[in-house]
Amino acid sequence: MKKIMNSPDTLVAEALEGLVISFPQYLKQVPGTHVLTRATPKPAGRVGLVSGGGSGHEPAHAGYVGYGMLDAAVAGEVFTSPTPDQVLEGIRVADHGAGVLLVVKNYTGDVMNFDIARELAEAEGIKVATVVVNDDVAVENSSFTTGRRGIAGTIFVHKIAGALAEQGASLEEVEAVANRVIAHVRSMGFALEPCTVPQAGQPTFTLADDEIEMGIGIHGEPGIERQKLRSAHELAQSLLEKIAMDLPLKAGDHLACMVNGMGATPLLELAALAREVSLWSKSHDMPLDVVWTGEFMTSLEMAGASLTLLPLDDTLRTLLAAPCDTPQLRQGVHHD
Amino acid sequence: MKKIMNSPDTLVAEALEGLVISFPQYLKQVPGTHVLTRATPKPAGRVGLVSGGGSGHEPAHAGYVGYGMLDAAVAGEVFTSPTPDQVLEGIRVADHGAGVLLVVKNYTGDVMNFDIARELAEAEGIKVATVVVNDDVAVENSSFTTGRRGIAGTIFVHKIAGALAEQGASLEEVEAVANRVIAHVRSMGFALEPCTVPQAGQPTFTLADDEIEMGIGIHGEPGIERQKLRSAHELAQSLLEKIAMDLPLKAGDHLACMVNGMGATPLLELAALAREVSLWSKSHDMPLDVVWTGEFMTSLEMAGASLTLLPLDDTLRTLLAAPCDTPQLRQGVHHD
Amino acid sequence: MTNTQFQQLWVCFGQAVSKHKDELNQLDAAIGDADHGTNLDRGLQQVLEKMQAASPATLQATCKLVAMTLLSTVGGASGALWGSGLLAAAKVFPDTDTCDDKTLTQAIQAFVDSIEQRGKAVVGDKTMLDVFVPALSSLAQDAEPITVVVPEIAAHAKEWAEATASLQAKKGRAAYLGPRSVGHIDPGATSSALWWQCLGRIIGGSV
Amino acid sequence: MTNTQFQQLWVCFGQAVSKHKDELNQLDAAIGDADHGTNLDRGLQQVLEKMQAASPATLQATCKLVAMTLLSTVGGASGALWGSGLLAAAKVFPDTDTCDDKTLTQAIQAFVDSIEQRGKAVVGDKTMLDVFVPALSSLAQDAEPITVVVPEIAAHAKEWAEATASLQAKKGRAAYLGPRSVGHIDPGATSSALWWQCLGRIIGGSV
Ligand SMILES: Nc1ncnc2c1ncn2[C@@H]1O[C@H](COP(=O)(O)OP(=O)(O)O)[C@@H](O)[C@H]1O
Ligand SMILES: Nc1ncnc2c1ncn2[C@@H]1O[C@H](COP(=O)(O)OP(=O)(O)O)[C@@H](O)[C@H]1O
Ligand SMILES: [Mg+2]
Ligand SMILES: [Mg+2]
Ligand SMILES: [Mg+2]
Ligand SMILES: [Mg+2]
Repeated sequence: MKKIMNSPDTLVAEALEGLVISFPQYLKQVPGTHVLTRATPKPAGRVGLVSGGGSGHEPAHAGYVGYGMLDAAVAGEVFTSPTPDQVLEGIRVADHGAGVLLVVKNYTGDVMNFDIARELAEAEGIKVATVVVNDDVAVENSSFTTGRRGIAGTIFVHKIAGALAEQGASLEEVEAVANRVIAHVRSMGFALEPCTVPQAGQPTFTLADDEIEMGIGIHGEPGIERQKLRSAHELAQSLLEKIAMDLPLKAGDHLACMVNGMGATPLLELAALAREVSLWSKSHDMPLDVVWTGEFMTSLEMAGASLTLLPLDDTLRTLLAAPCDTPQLRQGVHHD
Repeated sequence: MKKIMNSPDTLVAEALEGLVISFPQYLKQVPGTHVLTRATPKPAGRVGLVSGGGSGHEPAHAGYVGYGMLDAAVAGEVFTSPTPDQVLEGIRVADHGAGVLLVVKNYTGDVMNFDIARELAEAEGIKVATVVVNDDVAVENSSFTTGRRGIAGTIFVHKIAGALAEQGASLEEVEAVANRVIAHVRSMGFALEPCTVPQAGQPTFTLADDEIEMGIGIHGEPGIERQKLRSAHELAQSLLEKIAMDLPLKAGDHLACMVNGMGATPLLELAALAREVSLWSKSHDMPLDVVWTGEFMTSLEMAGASLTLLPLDDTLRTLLAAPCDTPQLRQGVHHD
Repeated sequence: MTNTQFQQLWVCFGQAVSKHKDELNQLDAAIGDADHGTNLDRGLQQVLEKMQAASPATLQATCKLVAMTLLSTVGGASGALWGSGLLAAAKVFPDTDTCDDKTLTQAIQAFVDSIEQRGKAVVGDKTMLDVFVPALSSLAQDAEPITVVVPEIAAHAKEWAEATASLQAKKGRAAYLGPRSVGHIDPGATSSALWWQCLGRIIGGSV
Repeated sequence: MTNTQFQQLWVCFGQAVSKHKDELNQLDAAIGDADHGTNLDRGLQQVLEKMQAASPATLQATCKLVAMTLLSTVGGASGALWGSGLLAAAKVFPDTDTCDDKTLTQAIQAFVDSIEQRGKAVVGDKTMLDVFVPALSSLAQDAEPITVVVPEIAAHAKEWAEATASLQAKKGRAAYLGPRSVGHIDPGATSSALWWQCLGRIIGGSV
């Protein structure tokens, strides 16, 4: 294992410090915690947004702390859900009197730890609502199982719910719009190469030179199926068909798309993949109103990508386009 | 070789299309060329900035096309300087009557191809100035050799010269400030893992599990020396000492720093490295006014990082902080 | 069980997890995210330190300290489950130095109930419950004293853990693999077996 | 030399580079960026297509077409050097079907001069000049007819290219490696040797 670090045990703590050093205008650390919050807190009376999870998904989630998105991000160890006491710290700092929305990705660990934290916060008199993102169509949805995973689509939830919270909406309204995004956002990803959890030291799986893992999550875990490497065109095709059938989409739907790199995939390749999404959307008569291409929700240095689609109505489109100012996402630059 | 692409021969062209699809509010393609230019051109009478080089360094250079930075980016094949006719197209579209500054990284191919283009543009009556960035302290500077390479420090040149150009300065003034940055900006990088040029199909070198290449460029080439992997602390130390001695820096100097990922290095590790830079600057009494952490100038999916330091005076600090609005860098978001 | 025995249990478990850390990570790598050994080990080392520093004097105090420490240091699914399970158990343990066998069984029952409630898994879902549930039912049903029963359970625990290999995971991270989860032993069941082996040794008197 | 021969030269060179493309890339991988074969091949395939489509009728027209095509398709150091070198040579070639030996030598001289000017390298810097300069001086100094001299040069060209292995690069990308560039053959010198081998075959009449 080769990593730029001092030790696996200190990596997360050092990286959180490093994020604050890199983005001091956006982030500050709640002392003694793994919680990063806004350098300039939101005004009183507005709903706070807290997200988080294991580390190793950077820029998620600290990269989305700032105006128009999150109020606090809670970081666990690499790929390990944060503990309830840390989440509670995040809730406390994000509460400005109007309650706090927890945006949780659907993993057993995250769901349970955030749940315990919510119970603790409610015992302190803080109003808390939770939404659970489960956008990964690779995993079958069934009431007998854990359900779908939450992956890159989570960032659309941050953006849209964050924009509404910034406008002064109530906790119920912010929760409702978050759930509306969750109801419609769908993603699926694949890996060309695995990643190595610093604490484990070994790649999470190994692939032959012509193999990919299809339907991966964001924790280095194997996907639902091992397949042969195919062209960008065919990869886009199979992900998009699966997503479209699941929703289902129909001609005329307006879409937002996220072309998300898993960590080691060059923007050159992500851009080529974005072109395939555009060709697909044209041939299916589904206008692509918004395309986000880059690294939004990574899995350490995994090579691969995920595609996310979100059908847009006017409300969602407006909130998605609203200004935001965070380490990773900035919209609405004012000049001349 | 595993890449998300249709074919090595079409990758660059498809990626350029994909970049325009991903950032339509920023970029448009000059038809029939590998030149991306601003979706909304600069007003007449302002100096234009053109940069470019081989592809594979994304977000460089198209990611910096937009308000406050470049007017056009010219893309060659992967790691291959663009041809003079393409550069000429970039110059033509960037000229708004006040001349064009070419920001060239010091590689024989880039220097010569941009030179030929400049001669062609001048023959058409366009005023052109060229600055050559050579910030890489790994390579010894000597008049008998090619001189130093241009690497990540180039982005500080784009930012600062771009800001001045936006204010309406003359070509001579923009050229002068670019040269002032070049005179003071210094970088050095290392690789933990090589990258694979799509057209070649094989990694550019191989490293044992405890080896790194120290003093790499940005084209997958081996560095100046093979060394053992060391801690983030020691790596930062050796790069910064080399840079500081070269400049030289002294206590009290205010610095801007860029912690640049080579492509496959997670932000988690880059942030840990940024923390080391901060500790170093504190112990040397050199205030770190600006830290940029992320991927600015990559080498496909190479793992590793480079550090760049730029001592700041008031002019450089102000121009570095000026608003910009490009696919990759956005400053000055307006809200509430 | 005495408070000293209960504390010995955690020392033993801490050492066992530390020794099998890589193995637990590898089991988790196959069907999860390769951190189960690291997670538990991180928490248990903290437990040992805090137990030494605070020397809690009663079963309830010890159980609470272990619970809170695991809850705030393990993270992941196992942190939430062990932590909230032990918090529930602490409510059953008396605030004294010793408890009788029935109370111990009730405490373990509370632990398992809480885990079932929090995690919504049942036996056969390929989780730690596939060790804890059969263990608990042996304990509850058997008429013999626990000094006999618990070592017997301990002797079976590894088999129960290994039997998860044939199951398809329904809960937790491994569930995302669907049929691909079959053929791998569940890491949480494996660490749970280590816990029962420790309890067996301590109650059987072999530590 | 006739226009037909000159065009055959580029067909031969295009085929040779295509055949040795991977080898040239590998040489470039060792001390550069692994694209020399790909670069030249991309340009020369275009040259062959355009030459067939346009059938330029004179030496000058052919040379200009080759120059402009390489300049606009090769990129990198070799694109600029071959392109501007051939543009200079085109000014020497007559706008007719044939030229005498002296003119051919002068054209190659103009090519080399232009490359020296554009790239600021000299013999010994481990570049394509380490083949072109000794080749040119043999051509210029030798009293025998070029049908004899050029095949002799062609026979030596590979040696000159291989001799670059012992040099430390002073120009081009390989210079950044400093002493580590020693021990590797220069890719540009190697492709230049292919060019001379083609010229040798064509002028010697073996094509
Ligand atoms: N819903 C659940 N109920 C009971 N046990 C569970 C549940 N989900 C996961 N587990 C247990 O937790 C173990 C994984 O723990 P760990 O790797 O530490 O957490 P994570 O999955 O968050 O990385 C699994 O092997 C399984 O035994
Ligand atoms: N300044 C120079 N003068 C002459 N030849 C040069 C010079 N720089 C590079 N070369 C030649 O160019 C070759 C490299 O070509 P190529 O790989 O196509 O370009 P790049 O180095 O831009 O990738 C080198 O092997 C060398 O022979
Ligand atoms: Mg985990
Ligand atoms: Mg090149
Ligand atoms: Mg795990
Ligand atoms: Mg090359």
